[in-house]
Amino acid sequence: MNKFEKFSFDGDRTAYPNKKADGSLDIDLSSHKYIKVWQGPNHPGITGNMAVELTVCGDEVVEAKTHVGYLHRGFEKLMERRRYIQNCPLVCRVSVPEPDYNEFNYSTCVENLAGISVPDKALWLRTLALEMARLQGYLMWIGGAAGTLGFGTVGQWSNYLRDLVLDRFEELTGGRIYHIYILIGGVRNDIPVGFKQRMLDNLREIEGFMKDIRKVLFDNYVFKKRTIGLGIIEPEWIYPYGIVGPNARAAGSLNDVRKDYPYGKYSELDFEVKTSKQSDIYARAYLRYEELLTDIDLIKQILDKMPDGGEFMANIPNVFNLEIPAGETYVRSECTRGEYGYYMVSDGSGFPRRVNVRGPSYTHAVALLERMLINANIADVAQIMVSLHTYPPEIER
Amino acid sequence: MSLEDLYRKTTISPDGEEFEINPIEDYFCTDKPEEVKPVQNILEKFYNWARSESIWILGFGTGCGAIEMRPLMTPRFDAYRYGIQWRPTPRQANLLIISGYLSTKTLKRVIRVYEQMQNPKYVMALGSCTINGGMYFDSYNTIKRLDYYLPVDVYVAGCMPRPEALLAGVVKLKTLIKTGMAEGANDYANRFDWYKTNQKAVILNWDMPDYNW
Amino acid sequence: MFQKIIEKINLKYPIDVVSKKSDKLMFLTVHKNTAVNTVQYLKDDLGFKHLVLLTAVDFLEQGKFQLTYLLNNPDIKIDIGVRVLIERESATMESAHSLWPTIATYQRELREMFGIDFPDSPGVNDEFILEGWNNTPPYRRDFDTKAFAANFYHQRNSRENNDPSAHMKKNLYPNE
Amino acid sequence: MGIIKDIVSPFAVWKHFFKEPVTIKDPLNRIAAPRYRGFHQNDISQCIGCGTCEAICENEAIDLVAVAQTKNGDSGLRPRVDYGRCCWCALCVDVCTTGSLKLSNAYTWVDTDGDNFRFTPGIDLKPWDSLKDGYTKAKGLELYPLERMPMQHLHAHQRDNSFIEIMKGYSKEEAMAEADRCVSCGICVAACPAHMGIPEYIKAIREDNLEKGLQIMYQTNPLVEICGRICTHKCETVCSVGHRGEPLSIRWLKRYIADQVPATDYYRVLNQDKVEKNSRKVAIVGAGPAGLSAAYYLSKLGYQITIFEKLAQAGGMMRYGIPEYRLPYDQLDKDINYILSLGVEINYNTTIGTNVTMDELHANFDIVYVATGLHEGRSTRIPGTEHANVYQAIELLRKITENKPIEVAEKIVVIGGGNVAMDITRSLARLQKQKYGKVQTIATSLETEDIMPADREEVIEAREEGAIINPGWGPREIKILNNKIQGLKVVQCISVFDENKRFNPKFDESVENFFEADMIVESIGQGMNLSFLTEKYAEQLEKDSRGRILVDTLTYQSSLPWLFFGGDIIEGPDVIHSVANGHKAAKGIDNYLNSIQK
Repeated sequence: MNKFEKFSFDGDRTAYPNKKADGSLDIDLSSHKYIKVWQGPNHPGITGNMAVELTVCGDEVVEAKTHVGYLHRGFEKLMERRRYIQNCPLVCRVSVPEPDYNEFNYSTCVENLAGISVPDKALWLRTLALEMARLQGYLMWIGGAAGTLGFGTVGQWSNYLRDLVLDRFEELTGGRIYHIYILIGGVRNDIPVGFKQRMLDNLREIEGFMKDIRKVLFDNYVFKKRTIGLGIIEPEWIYPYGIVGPNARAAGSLNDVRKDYPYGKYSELDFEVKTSKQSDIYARAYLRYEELLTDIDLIKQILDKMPDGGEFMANIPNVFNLEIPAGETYVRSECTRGEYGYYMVSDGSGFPRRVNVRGPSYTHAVALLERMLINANIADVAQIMVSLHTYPPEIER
Repeated sequence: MSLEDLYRKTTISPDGEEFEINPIEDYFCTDKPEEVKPVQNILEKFYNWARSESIWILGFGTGCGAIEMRPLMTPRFDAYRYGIQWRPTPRQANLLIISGYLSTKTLKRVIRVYEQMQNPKYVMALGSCTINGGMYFDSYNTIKRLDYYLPVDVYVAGCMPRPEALLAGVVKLKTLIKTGMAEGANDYANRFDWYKTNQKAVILNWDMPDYNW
Repeated sequence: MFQKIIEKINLKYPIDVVSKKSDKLMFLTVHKNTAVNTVQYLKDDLGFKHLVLLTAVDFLEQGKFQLTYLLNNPDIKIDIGVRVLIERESATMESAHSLWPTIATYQRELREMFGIDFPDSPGVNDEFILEGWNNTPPYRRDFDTKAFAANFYHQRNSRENNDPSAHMKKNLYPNE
Repeated sequence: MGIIKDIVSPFAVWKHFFKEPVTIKDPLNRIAAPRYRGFHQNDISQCIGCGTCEAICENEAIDLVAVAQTKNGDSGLRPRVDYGRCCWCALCVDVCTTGSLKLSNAYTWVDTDGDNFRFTPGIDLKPWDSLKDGYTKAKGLELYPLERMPMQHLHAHQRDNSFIEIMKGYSKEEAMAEADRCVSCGICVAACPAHMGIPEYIKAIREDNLEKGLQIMYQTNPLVEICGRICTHKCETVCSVGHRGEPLSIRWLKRYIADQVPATDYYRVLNQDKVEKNSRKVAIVGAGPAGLSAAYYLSKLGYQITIFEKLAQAGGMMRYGIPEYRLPYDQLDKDINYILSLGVEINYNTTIGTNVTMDELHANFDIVYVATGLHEGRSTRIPGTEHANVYQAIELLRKITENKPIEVAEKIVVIGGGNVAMDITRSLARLQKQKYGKVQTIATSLETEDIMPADREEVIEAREEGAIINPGWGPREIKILNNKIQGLKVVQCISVFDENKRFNPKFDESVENFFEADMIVESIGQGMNLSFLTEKYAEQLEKDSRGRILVDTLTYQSSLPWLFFGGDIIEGPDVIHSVANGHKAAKGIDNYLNSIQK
């Protein structure tokens, strides 16, 4: 026996790791067959400030463990000691790239519990803000997804395009990233003069670039080679792992909160829920690309159908003294990653008793990712992770 | 890494030889950082000019402010024309941007990252959170003022600062470097014990060497 | 719709309180020892197969934790929140990880943030979000985060507390 | 083929090589959107330091610092912002009661010292102070209701021939809704002469804890039913909500609490049983608001009180000066009877000097507190005022209260623009309506409508009831023909006050007017009658250059240590000042007696 022989591997490495009698993995680090690799928190191939602890055998992952908590600020605790209105600026920080869904869900929770009805115009403006948030969220994602495979150009374009949407956000809401546009009872301002035309100009530019992105990414041999057939989500995982949004729809599901539980003005808009069967990285990416085009169409529809003028804020009681009768509610909306939900319990005081944020990444980035990374190649970890479209801050809040 | 990994232990080499290792001594250099005194002559001015024109930022998004870095490194704002670029590893970077709030869990990683960076190195703090706690002034998990834990050269106000403001921060840092005033790294070396006391006060499971680079 | 579901559950497991919030959302309070069975029944037999969330609410005044299993039936598009009240002292609850693998994450978080134990749940005692935390679990109501932050972290203080009416009294009618 | 296409197609985007770059040429000077929420600006001349910005700030980024002059309606505090806390949510802008605070669209602030990021907008000068663009509150966004909850009241045709109370008071829902509008800033407390705990008792209404509300009110004011109806509500004029909307109905809310707590509960609610009696004796001359207020607070301190009242019932001007439709007698009695029920002895129909002398008072009591008020009507002294059909408003009002017959002519002119003038105008209008079926009363005053001292709603309601209010005229002569009054000749009044804000009216004699009348009522103010003091004491009292008695401004003690003064004699005239100085005198008396008996 060669002295290195006991460290060499069989040709078929899928045999590793062996399982113990009770079904758990038999990973003995001192056997030198396995090595632990940390991907993150400071790593270019990670989606934000989180980490994946990989146990690899050669270049194959045999066990993965997600580590979160690097961005934990204790929102749910902080909300309990702030008045209902004071939480409006706070909640948007829960999910940095798409703050509007937090604002919408939070405000709707309070409105449900307090019995405030929102004016029609405000619903249109909310829908507009939410769709713009989806659009810029997808634009940011597509750049990141291409970037993990080295397609830097797409990232250069998509970040520019996202910036155009942010410019419109800035004009509409007064903020680039944190809009704090949706308040309890409505929104903070009407659309400015000339907004519609500028938005349409931007959408046209985005559509033009989208054609190029299709050519450079989805019709690209390298991209196809690296993504097709990789990172498959089995359709039967959808409910056990709580998979929602594009990740579930690429696996054949038709669940879309906008269609199933219409909120805002989605019931008056015409759109189709995109779905796919392949359920690999390519399918998910392409589905998001299609949804991005749907978003552009939806924004155009919203701008067309939005009434001019009208109240954008309900007559709400004094926010300093706002107290809400005891009760509980759950409000969901469809963000780029899927079902985004807020569960709120009030106890009759001026402060929420409990707010729980259900971010889609909570299940995607922990249980599902840990499952999907098993037997993946270490070079594909970043891609698989990005293809799930996870935002760490909404996991730990 | 966990605490057990730092304990003295016996291991088997690939040759089958058993030997004992003490990770703290064997894997890390335990020397304290030392002050590097600037050379007071024309050469130092040249160095400072060169340093100021090659700001290499560590691509570590510690908080929400990191989201504005992508627009900054892409064509719209194109920070590269200011001599700025992003690097994936602390060994290659000389500017650490703390983009907003720091949870104690991240602070621990940030300290390691900072100590692993090579001199000359600078720290830029973004947003209210690094100045006085910001929105999370009452959070149990985030530090309130960064300058107790790392030497901060430049603060940029905002929540979060726009890419333009971030760029203005870098431009300010460049002037500081050129005038020889960005001496954060030396401050860290001089007041090393003070910084360590503060760091250890908030990081509950200190399971790493005092200084590791 | 809800009436039928309630009748069906009632045949098997007792329900204490029913509070209907809307046509799409209802909350049930069930007993602690039949809670996981009720959830399983809803999941397996009534089509509530999507676990939306599992979370806890601290009712410090009553000395209880309320656990909420929010389940969704994607076919008929209805949500049911199953509420369980458990004692706050040495809080323990049966684990439901055999129903959904992903619930282990929720239980791990509850263990860390509320101190509710779920024996046998995989990795329930591993640190999830916090690191080295040795205080009261932070989401409990009796943990005062502001006081903790003020004592534990360095802050730039020197905030002035001037109440307008007190300040006006001081300046306009100090002796009255 | 697919493979080849997939390899070739990415190269199609090389066309971008020929496109214009999208890079912003000078990002450091890029101007943000007009609505951008950048750094704070504050118009400190508009700001009143109400602190709503501090209260709404969820980050404790705003604190109030004393940088400006404190004056009525302006705390002199100004918000200081800590950019180590701020999150630029602009809720402070949305709730700013005056609209002085805004966010400019400047966004760049780089500094090497973290301690510098704290500044007072408007005081610490910043480069963005002059920027015009930025975030301001949008029209249509209100985080608290600006409109007052209207109160149910009798309409003009329901009330113009009777003395039934006009305002019906708030229901619970209405009071809750009105109390909800309060932003609890506390600016009003200083404006109230009695410094009532206004935000606290409004909070008690919100919490539906009216007994607590009553306790809070009685700490500073024992006449809440009365003040809840006829107070001159100085508080409402400075109410911060009133800067952009309608001020809170603080007076009506006070009335709501008093109305809801039954008189039988007062003794229990106000913890009267906890009072320890002592043997000190105080005589109070005059059972008006000041006397009653002093009596209440002295009896709270355990004193034995004896009140001497000239008229047949207690209440003074509140009973004999204010018409019943504004202040019904049963509500007046509720407050007065409670005070009298605390063991306060009262002698009606007792005139000092006639029934009892000052010497007796001085001999039998430790302290004598004089609050006799202003009950002598002043005359314009124009030709014709000596006619029998020229009356003093205050005498007519007293007769109406006493239910004595008065002559009501068909055409009446009232001279005066204050609240008393409105009271007599509206009372006479009612009597005219009862007697003749129509109203022919004209009220005229020197002051034009914008500076008339009467409350705005009094003027409006008087007009609704058919009276004519025609201000801005100076009376010149009462025309009398055959010993019968024909009317009042007036000339236009140009200004009432001179540059030094002293009363010095100027007239334009060329513009004349003539008001027909059978009866003239003068209501230009009242004077005091202190003849009962007798020369013996009057000579010993120190007086100012205009002959007014000098008292200590805090204790209301005169130069004779056992003699205290209060009520309208000293300041006012209105109920709330009297209540306040009665309270202060009570404290002054207690302090004085404690100091000499030590």
